[in-house]
Amino acid sequence: MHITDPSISIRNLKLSFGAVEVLKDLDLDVAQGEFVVLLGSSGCGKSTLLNCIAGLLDVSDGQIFIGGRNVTWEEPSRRGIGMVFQSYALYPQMTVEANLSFGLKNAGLPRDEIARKVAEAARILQIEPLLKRKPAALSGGQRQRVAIGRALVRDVDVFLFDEPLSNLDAKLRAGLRVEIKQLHQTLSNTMIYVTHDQVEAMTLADRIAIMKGGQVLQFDTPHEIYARPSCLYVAEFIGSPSMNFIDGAVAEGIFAAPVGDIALEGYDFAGPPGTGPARLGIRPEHIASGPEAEAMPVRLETVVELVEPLGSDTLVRVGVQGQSLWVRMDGQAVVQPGQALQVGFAPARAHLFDKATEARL
Amino acid sequence: MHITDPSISIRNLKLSFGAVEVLKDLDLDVAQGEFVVLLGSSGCGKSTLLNCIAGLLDVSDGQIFIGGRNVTWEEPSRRGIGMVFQSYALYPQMTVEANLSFGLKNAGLPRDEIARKVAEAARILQIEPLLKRKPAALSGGQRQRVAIGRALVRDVDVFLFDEPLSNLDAKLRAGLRVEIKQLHQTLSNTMIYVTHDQVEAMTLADRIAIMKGGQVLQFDTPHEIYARPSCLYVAEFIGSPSMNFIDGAVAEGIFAAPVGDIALEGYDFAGPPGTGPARLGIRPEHIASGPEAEAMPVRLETVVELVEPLGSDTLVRVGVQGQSLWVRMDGQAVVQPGQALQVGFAPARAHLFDKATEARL
Amino acid sequence: MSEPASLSATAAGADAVAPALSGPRGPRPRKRLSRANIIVYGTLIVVSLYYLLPLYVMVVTSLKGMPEIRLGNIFAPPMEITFEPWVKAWSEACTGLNCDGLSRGFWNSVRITVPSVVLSIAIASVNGYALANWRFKGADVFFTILIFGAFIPYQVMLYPIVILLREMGLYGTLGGLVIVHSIFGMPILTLLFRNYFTSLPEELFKAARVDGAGFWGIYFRIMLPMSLPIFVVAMILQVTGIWNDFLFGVVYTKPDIYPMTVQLNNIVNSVQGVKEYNVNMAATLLTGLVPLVIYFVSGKLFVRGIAAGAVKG
Amino acid sequence: ADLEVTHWWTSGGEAAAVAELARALDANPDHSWVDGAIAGGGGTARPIVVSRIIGGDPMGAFQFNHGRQAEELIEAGLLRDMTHVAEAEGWADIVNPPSLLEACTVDGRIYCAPVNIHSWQWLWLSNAAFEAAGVDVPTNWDEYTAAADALRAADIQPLALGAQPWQSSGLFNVLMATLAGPEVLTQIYGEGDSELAAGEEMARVFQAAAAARDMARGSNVQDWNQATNLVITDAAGGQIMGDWAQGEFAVAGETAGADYTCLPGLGVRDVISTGGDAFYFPETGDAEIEAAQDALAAILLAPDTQVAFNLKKGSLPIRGDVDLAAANDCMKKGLEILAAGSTMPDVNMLNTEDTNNQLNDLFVQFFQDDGITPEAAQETFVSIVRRKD
Amino acid sequence: MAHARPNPLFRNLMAKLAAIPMILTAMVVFVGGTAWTVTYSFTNSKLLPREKFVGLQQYERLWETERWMVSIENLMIYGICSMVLSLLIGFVLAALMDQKIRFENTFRTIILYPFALSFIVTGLVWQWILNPEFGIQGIVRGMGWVGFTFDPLYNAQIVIFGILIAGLWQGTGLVMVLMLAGLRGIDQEIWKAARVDGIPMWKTYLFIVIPMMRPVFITTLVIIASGIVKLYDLVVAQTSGGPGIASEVPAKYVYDYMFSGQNLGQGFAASTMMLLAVLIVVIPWAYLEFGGKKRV
Ligand SMILES: Nc1ncnc2c1ncn2[C@@H]1O[C@H](COP(=O)(O)OP(=O)(O)OP(=O)(O)O)[C@@H](O)[C@H]1O
Ligand SMILES: Nc1ncnc2c1ncn2[C@@H]1O[C@H](COP(=O)(O)OP(=O)(O)OP(=O)(O)O)[C@@H](O)[C@H]1O
Ligand SMILES: [Mg+2]
Ligand SMILES: [Mg+2]
Repeated sequence: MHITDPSISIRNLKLSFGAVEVLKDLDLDVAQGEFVVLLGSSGCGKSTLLNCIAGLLDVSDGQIFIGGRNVTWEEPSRRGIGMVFQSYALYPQMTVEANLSFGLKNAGLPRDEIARKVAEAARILQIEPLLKRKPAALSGGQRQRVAIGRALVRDVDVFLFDEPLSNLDAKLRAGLRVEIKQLHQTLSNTMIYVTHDQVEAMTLADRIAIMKGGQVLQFDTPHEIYARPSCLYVAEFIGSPSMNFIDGAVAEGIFAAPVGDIALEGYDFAGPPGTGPARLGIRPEHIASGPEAEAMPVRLETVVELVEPLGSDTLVRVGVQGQSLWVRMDGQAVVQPGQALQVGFAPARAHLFDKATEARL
Repeated sequence: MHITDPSISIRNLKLSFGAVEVLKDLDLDVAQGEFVVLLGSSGCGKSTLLNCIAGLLDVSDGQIFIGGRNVTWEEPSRRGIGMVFQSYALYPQMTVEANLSFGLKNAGLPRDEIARKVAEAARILQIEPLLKRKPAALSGGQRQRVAIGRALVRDVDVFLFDEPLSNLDAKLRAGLRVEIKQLHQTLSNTMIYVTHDQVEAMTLADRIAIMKGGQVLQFDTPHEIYARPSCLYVAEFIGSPSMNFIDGAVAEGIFAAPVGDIALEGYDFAGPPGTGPARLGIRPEHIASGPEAEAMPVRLETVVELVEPLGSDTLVRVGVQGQSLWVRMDGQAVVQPGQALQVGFAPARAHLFDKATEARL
Repeated sequence: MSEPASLSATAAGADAVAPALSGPRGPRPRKRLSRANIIVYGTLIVVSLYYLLPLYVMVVTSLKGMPEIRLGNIFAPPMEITFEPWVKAWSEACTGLNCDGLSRGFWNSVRITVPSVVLSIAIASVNGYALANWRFKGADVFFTILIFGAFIPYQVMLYPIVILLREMGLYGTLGGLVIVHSIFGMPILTLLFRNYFTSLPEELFKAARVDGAGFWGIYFRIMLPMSLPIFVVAMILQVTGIWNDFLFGVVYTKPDIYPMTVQLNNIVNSVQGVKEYNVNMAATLLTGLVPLVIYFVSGKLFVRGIAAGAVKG
Repeated sequence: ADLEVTHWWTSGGEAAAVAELARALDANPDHSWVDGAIAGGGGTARPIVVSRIIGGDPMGAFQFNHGRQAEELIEAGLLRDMTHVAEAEGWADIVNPPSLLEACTVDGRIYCAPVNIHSWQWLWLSNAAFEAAGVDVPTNWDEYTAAADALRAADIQPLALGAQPWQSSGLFNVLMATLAGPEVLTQIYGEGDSELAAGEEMARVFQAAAAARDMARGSNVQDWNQATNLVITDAAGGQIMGDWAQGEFAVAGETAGADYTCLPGLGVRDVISTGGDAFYFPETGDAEIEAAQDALAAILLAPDTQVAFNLKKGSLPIRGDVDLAAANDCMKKGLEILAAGSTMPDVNMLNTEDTNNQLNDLFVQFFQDDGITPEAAQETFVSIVRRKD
Repeated sequence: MAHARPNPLFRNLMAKLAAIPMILTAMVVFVGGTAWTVTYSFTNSKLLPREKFVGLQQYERLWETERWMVSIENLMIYGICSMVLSLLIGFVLAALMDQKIRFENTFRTIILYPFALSFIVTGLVWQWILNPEFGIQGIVRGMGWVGFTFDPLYNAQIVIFGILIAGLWQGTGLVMVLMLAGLRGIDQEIWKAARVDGIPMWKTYLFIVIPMMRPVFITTLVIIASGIVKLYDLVVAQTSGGPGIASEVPAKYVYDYMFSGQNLGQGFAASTMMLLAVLIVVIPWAYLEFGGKKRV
């Protein structure tokens, strides 16, 4: 992917804590106005990367550019970034207004300009009535909004978010997620957003960077990541409930597995179709059941093992030849454990990975 | 629902911390072998109720029966309960084995019986290889299993779980959820399970008690709670994304709202259909769009406001007459903000609530 | 395959080299002697000198002979090192008729300190545990009174306690003194233990109750093994306090169990003509040796314990 | 039996003297002396003694200044009546002056054994210091004050004075007893005569005290014997101190007359007070200890003990019938005055410790702080006298 | 019946039994001893406590006594200076220690070790260092600056500061450790937020971190204040209250009048005044600790 005017460029970034290499030769280019989500399991280095961009950690090697300027050694406050933290990190003894204006005062801005910017940010975030309160008197969502406001007043090009919603409950999270999305549409500055939460990642991101062990495994649009995971890890990581996998071997357009041979008609190979041990992945929502299964190119006769009705959907675990598969069914579906069930899927919707390299075939 | 042989009966339970009444005249009957989930937003008194049942808090008034025995003033260890905590609460200085056998030793069981029970529990939970380790050397999921084991060895009738999975990551949570379900099927003892997480509640529970402000609002099967929420709060609380509401008034089988009159054909009124201000609720997954909408009794012409592609599904917010509705669409759906979209739903799938009392109509 | 609503307007094409970007790379060069470092280390070194000065004076003086001391400069290193003052302080210095120096008091101090430290920590830790985990009615009132007790000058309590001990038949015994030390150690120690136990997760306590452990079971099996840092803090505070105590040691005991500090007082205050500063300093150092050694050995745990016990927020 | 004896005699001369007492008791194979010395003076030792007695675990014997210090313990019945020993030993006949025994007597019963006579009214002068200053050794207070400037000029501290409060009030009381006369002191302290205290005569004493203050300025010592040491080492011209200072000169190997000069009554008038130390014996209810107490009480007044003890301590014996041929010049002067009957009661016999304490506070402040005028000090003095009981 | 609500007195009986030593100490020793002291402050007890009540006479005398006034003044000066300075120095040292410095352990041990020594020892050493002849003044004069004067222990105007020097030497180490522990408890993200906001280090400490450390400051203040009220040994060892009565403190007044002065009543009256002052400190503390729970 070629970006002509990257807002943030990271080149060969390395960072070690003592002997532990946390970021390994990492490259990343983020376009102007793009919303990038860093997604990965705990400890993969997401926060570390964000802190490096913010200048809160000194890199071991590599370069960081923001807005075309090399800021590798720049002070955090002079990088043109604003940051929002998981624990909000509001200054507890100051009012909301003081929290918002403290940084500006330090920058020596004139009083009326500070007032104007604070008022503007408060308006955007709809926290005007809260300006005189202290953080302790705010709810979690309101605190998070103030934390965003603190970045907002500083008129920066780049916003960095480190799991800003993970301390909130589900309801609030959903609401704020939409607000952040709209904020991005309003401001259209670059945003880098760290999260654990797939739903957040999928809904917010222009592009998602899936990280593992200090490296970026795949950096692509949400749709691509969902539809064409570049490796086994990403495939398994994305989607809930997660992808079903069947071990087998691929040869001449046929995937041979204990459940039977599956013809890979319509499968879009990433390269020339090879041969050898492979894993086939298929998402629960892409497995049809009952009458619909009839229409599918691949069909399996299975037995229902477990039923998890979620209301809106029903998750069903079915067994076939010692292999368990999760199937997502409609919320009104009526199935009982023990009952026989025909399921089917289209190979076009499946994913094939090399067993050894774990790369997409 | 009438239970002839309740495993747990709670009668007029009241509990106050100083002036704050946390539990208000609460009644609950749990059948033998039932899996009950307490669900509610933060601070509604779920943990408090669980602690009262366990005997870890002294009630202000009321009675608690476990297995027909009045245990209101019994010691926690003599109530025939086992408890699993959110933070695992493993004794950090003891090995897993010692953690499991601590309660048995306190009860003065002979050595070989303790060994037998510990081995049995370890087998069920598949933690045999971990017995000699200390909790610090375990992963989160393993710790949680040990915590469950601690309740398991004590051969109790009632298991109490206080958000046992909320410290784990999504992947692990899904796995352990299934294990707990299977454990319940194996042991078939009574379980009371506190959670925030709707998916857990829906999949695990035989019955869910929705709590708010120290009271139980609805206590019913997951399906009933999803399909026939007894009040506005429950309707809004259950389901993600949550139910859409349209304000209006009901009169003679017609719901009059700004978006137009909706004939309530097929709607199953809870009582005699009244008249007056009401809210109509409809879940995003029950709103059809595009061609399917044609077939629906109620149809609306809307404009797409926001699109949230989740991969497996796509959430779309549509606007009609100043009213916003969330619609769940297929993951492959192609919609753009600004595009016109016809949506529709069946009144049979809708929910009506009195505007003032918030009760289901 | 259908494209979802694509918002990434600028995303296009495959990997390519970004426009030439230049500037510094790699780790920020560290100036070994930055101005900030000079200030930090400079201040710390100056402060350390101030704190070490008295120790230096004590050590140096204790190694000088009296003639050299009379010459004047207390900061000058000894021209001729002599250990005689140490020997004298330890075993020869006289008080009244007894000329056996500090040695007589050393074992008494040990005999007083060990049980006093053990008992006072035992009581205070149980108090803190009861206050933190078994809150009962009135507990806060007793605790407030206890804290009030921390402020009472010891002298004020001297007579009431004499009467109390007499009534208990413990006056003049080792046991009586141990109780007195436990009483006066209780306020601050209880505060520390209470704060510490409050900071431990309450769920552990609940789990143990469900497991059928009683008050003592939980205390010994669950709480104690988790509380090493705060016990170290308590031990250091108590050893220091009790070892250095003079007033209680002399008022509530008899000559045969007088602690070392009484001897120290006698040596320091028995002026025979001129003050023998070198002997005084040696005696002082000898007396302070036990707490000092404990400090040097367990200083790290001390900070950790303080962090866990004194400071909750 | 073992007899624990508490005292605060820990300086060189004092310790040597108390050793004589211990030796005398230990000579009796039945009894032995267990030393319970507490350094730091009466202020440190007295609460310990009182606590031990109230606590019900008293020592066998303890030393107080006799006077009013033990009054209450006697009234409370905590101290043992030693009349039987006194009668057996015939103390009434031998104790001289008899006022010493009277101080031990309450309601006709005798509760303590006086061991020595201490007098406060001495001026100790360093011969070498005056030589260095080029003046003759003074023979009275006026000459001494006149020589102050010369001493200063020779870089010699004119008057040595320790910072402990009792030294300051002692100095003042000596000035009062010698310059105004013993009758004035007895009248003011004994009768609480506040008019006299406010009078012209006392004003002169305060002026003299101010002069002494000037002479004492610059002596940065704490303990009395450190001050004495300044005289011994000729760093100071003189010191007003009780006869116990004698012990320090003796330990330092100095000879009266040759190395130092002593002026009883400051050379103004030959009068000495007859305070002193006495041993008290708490009730223990233990027959063996009582036997030891009886033995000690008898030994304390025995002629041999009196000689040995007082020579070391530098004090005068409480009986006139012992031979003090070994005594030095100073002691002999004291003995003569004593024989002549020019004695006055000690301040401790007239004042309670409470009053003494207040006097201490007043005079330590006066002598250390030039800012306090003699008039202001006298005013406070009068109020203390008025309040005394 | 067994179902009836049991007597609340017997709930958690073992906890109550185990707290008996504490309850006894609190009620018998602290409350009882205090009540005893207050009661006898209205008597004219001399050497032994006696029930001869004289009303407020002891108090009248107390407040007429110059030494008492001096003592109070000294304690105020010492107390305020000691609190302010030890918090200031302790905090600054802790902040320096918190800069991820090398040899932190060594520095910390050096600053903390005086706390292991008794006040008697501290007093003695500093008495000596501050001695005009042998100590600092003597050394500086010996080096040629003849006019140099630094004799706090012999100058009535500043003697209390001479004691303060020693008191701080001994006490700041503990304050530093407490502050350090508090600093380590501050959320790291606050620091990061301040850096991103471009707030200079000193402002971050002053306006953000210090206000956040309120609980630590309160605990520290309780510990410092309880030490200040009891100030006695240090004065005795260093100056014995001199020169004159310039460095007297209330605890010493109490001690001297009770024991040397053999006027228990007077000593008790002085104690009562001190206890009253302590109550003024403890009650707000108890309020903050137990009353002000509503903070998040
Ligand atoms: N100061 C540090 N010293 C040593 N190792 C560290 C430090 N900070 C982080 N690490 C290690 O670096 C790795 C990456 O940490 P990081 O906080 O970036 O993870 P993360 O992806 O943000 O995880 P999470 O989702 O849990 O926040 C982890 O293995 C962590 O243990
Ligand atoms: N010890 C206590 N003292 C005073 N109030 C308390 C105490 N414990 C809980 N509460 C209050 O009681 C209410 C119920 O608390 P509880 O812990 O039962 O909530 P919950 O439903 O478990 O919430 P969560 O989902 O956050 O765990 C809350 O408002 C809480 O503030
Ligand atoms: Mg992170
Ligand atoms: Mg809870």
